[in-house]
Amino acid sequence: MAWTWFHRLGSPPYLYSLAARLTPWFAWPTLVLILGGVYGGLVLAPPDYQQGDGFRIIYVHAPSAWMSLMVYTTMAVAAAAGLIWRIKVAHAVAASCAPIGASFTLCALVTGSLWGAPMWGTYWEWDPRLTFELILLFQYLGYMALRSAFEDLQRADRASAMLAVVGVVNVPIIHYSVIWWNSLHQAPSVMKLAKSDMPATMLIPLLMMFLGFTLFFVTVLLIRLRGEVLTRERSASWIREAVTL
Amino acid sequence: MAAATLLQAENLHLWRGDRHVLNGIALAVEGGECLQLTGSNGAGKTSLLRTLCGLMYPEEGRVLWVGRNIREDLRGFHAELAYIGHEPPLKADLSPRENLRYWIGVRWPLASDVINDALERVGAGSYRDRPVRTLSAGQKRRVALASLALTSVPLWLLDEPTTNLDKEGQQLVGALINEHLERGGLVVAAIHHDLSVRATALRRFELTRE
Amino acid sequence: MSDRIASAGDSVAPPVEGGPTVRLRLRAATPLSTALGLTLARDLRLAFRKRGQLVQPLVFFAIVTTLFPLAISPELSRLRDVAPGVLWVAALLSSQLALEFLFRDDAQDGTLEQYALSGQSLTWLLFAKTAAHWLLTGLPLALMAPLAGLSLGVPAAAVPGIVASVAVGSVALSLIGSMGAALTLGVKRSGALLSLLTLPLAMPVLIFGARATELAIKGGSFGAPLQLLGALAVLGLTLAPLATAAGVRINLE
Amino acid sequence: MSGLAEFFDMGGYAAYVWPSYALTLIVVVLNVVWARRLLAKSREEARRRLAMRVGGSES
Repeated sequence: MAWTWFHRLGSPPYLYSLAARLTPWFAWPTLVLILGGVYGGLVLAPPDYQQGDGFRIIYVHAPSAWMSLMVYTTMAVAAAAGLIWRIKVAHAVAASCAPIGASFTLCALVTGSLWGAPMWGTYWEWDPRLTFELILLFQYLGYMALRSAFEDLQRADRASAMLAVVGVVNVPIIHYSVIWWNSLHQAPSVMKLAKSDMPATMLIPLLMMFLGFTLFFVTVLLIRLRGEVLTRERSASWIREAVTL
Repeated sequence: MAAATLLQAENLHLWRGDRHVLNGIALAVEGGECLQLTGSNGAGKTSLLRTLCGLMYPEEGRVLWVGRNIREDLRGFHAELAYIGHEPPLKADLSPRENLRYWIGVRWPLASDVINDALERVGAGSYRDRPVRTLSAGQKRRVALASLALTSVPLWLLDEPTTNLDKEGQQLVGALINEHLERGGLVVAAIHHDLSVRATALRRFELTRE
Repeated sequence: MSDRIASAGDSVAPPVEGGPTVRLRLRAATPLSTALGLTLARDLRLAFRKRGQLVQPLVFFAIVTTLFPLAISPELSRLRDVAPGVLWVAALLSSQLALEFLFRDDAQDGTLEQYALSGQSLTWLLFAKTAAHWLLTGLPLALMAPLAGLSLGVPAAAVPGIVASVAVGSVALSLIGSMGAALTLGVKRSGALLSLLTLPLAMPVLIFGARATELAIKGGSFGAPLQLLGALAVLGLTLAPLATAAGVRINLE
Repeated sequence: MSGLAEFFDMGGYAAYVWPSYALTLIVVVLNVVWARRLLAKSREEARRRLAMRVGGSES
């Protein structure tokens, strides 16, 4: 247990100031990558031979879908660490992740339906990818609802952490059962553009967007983390120093 | 090697929200001793008891049983203690005998006559088959005490064991504890007024409110 | 030399060097199987003492299934198409009813923490309680589902398929529900919250269960979805009790 | 159609592409604003807790 004792002692005040210093180092690259990606995706990339310019929605839909999954996994790993080694900071990370993940899951859901709408003729189609995003959104909402149901922050941390761990186990199960369910009733609608056969001018902006969104997640996480760490911290002397920072 | 103290707490820190409930608590209890926790309401008596029995996790500090951190073998530690909280842990729809059979029976095999003797011992024999719902608070407390007569664990952790008991009931609690101490057991009890326990075995620990 | 005061097997506690001899004769602990039997017996006995509450999930199931003919149409042929979905959604919601109080009553009267402090494995004891919940809600629902199915125009030949799928599916539902009940233990009005937490976890069960029932109604072989349902039940059997015990410990703090 | 108008038309998919990008921009901006406001709120709370604590015994 020595490692966690040292880690817990050193981390909140150190982490607070570290997060404050690191934020700009992530914010600026995020801005550059996203602006570059959007410009590349909207202007440089050639239209798709099937979907024409409609395919450009992929530059916001795919990274959002990636965020919804990546953030949930990050949240579950932080939650597990918080439960196993009882590290308050890990719970602070998990608490910070949820709203970010939920917002991008919603974004993936709407952009996905907007992308499919021209093909389907309607805005909502029980397509396996959209159904998966919808259920993932419910799991985020469940996590945030459980977290807000407790007055005592420590119990909220530990109960929601348990739910996050259980939820992440459910994600692959949902993924495959939704595909299995969808294959029963319709031929799978091909929405995915195989990334391999995309020309460079199409692919590079997409990769920039993926990286840009990931760095955006870290940027917002660092901002939220400072607040979460502050609310969990007890020693007055350290708070005074942090508050004047 | 000096005799390992049976129950020891070192530098316990615990917060409830913003309240620093346990602020650097340290104590040690030897076999044959009864430690009385005193302090006003909300001073943390219940929190300390629940931390000592491993239900609550201190944010700092540790609890040692026979020199070993209770976290190392929490279940083994639990097998050696009995904890009775503020409310007697009884199901309202079951009778005292059924309650004890399902409560203590889960821990050790119990013959039904052993249960009857224990209930007789604490003066609960006359209502041993009535649903606990119909009993008074004092009668429920006696049924809970019967559980102590049924266990033979070294450590008792009791949260105000004499509440709702008349004079005679309080004597009964004192007698049960004295017997336990003679067998080398130890007791930590949160109380409002002194237990009728052998003075030599009695020790006090005052918890102050922040 | 770990100087333990007593272990299950010792009859007399080893004397602590220099300290008073702890002459407490520690009896051997109850074997786990007996402890589980006692826990199961206690919950069943308690449930039969409050028979009124026992019937609630079943009556709810019956009412919900009668809503659909009123809402959709009296024509049996149309009802037969939606029958699998109706049966499973009704079964899912009915099994949720009793969940909120699976641990709450024991938490409030202090018996739950006695389980946590019993020295027996809390995971196994809570598993016994969840098994009691299944016996009291899951199984009866499985036996009642064919009745509701017949009222929705389902052919009699489908009865065994319906009973099998709901029985296996409800095992997974009870286990998923026990996790939700444990996590929301510390929350006052947790009914809706409990459903919000458990339904996303129960969706795969609904997918495979409804499919199995659908195939049973069509007279085809419903083996494949039933096996997938069984796989979910086994996954629940292995993982859920651990999460439930952790959830209870968190809320007992 | 002039280059600009043609660009905005998005090959006839304007009604799908632009709302998608607009929504994504909103989500991005919302996340930043929400995070910064939460940080300010917890710093404010910390100051209040500090003021209360300084009144009481220094822990």
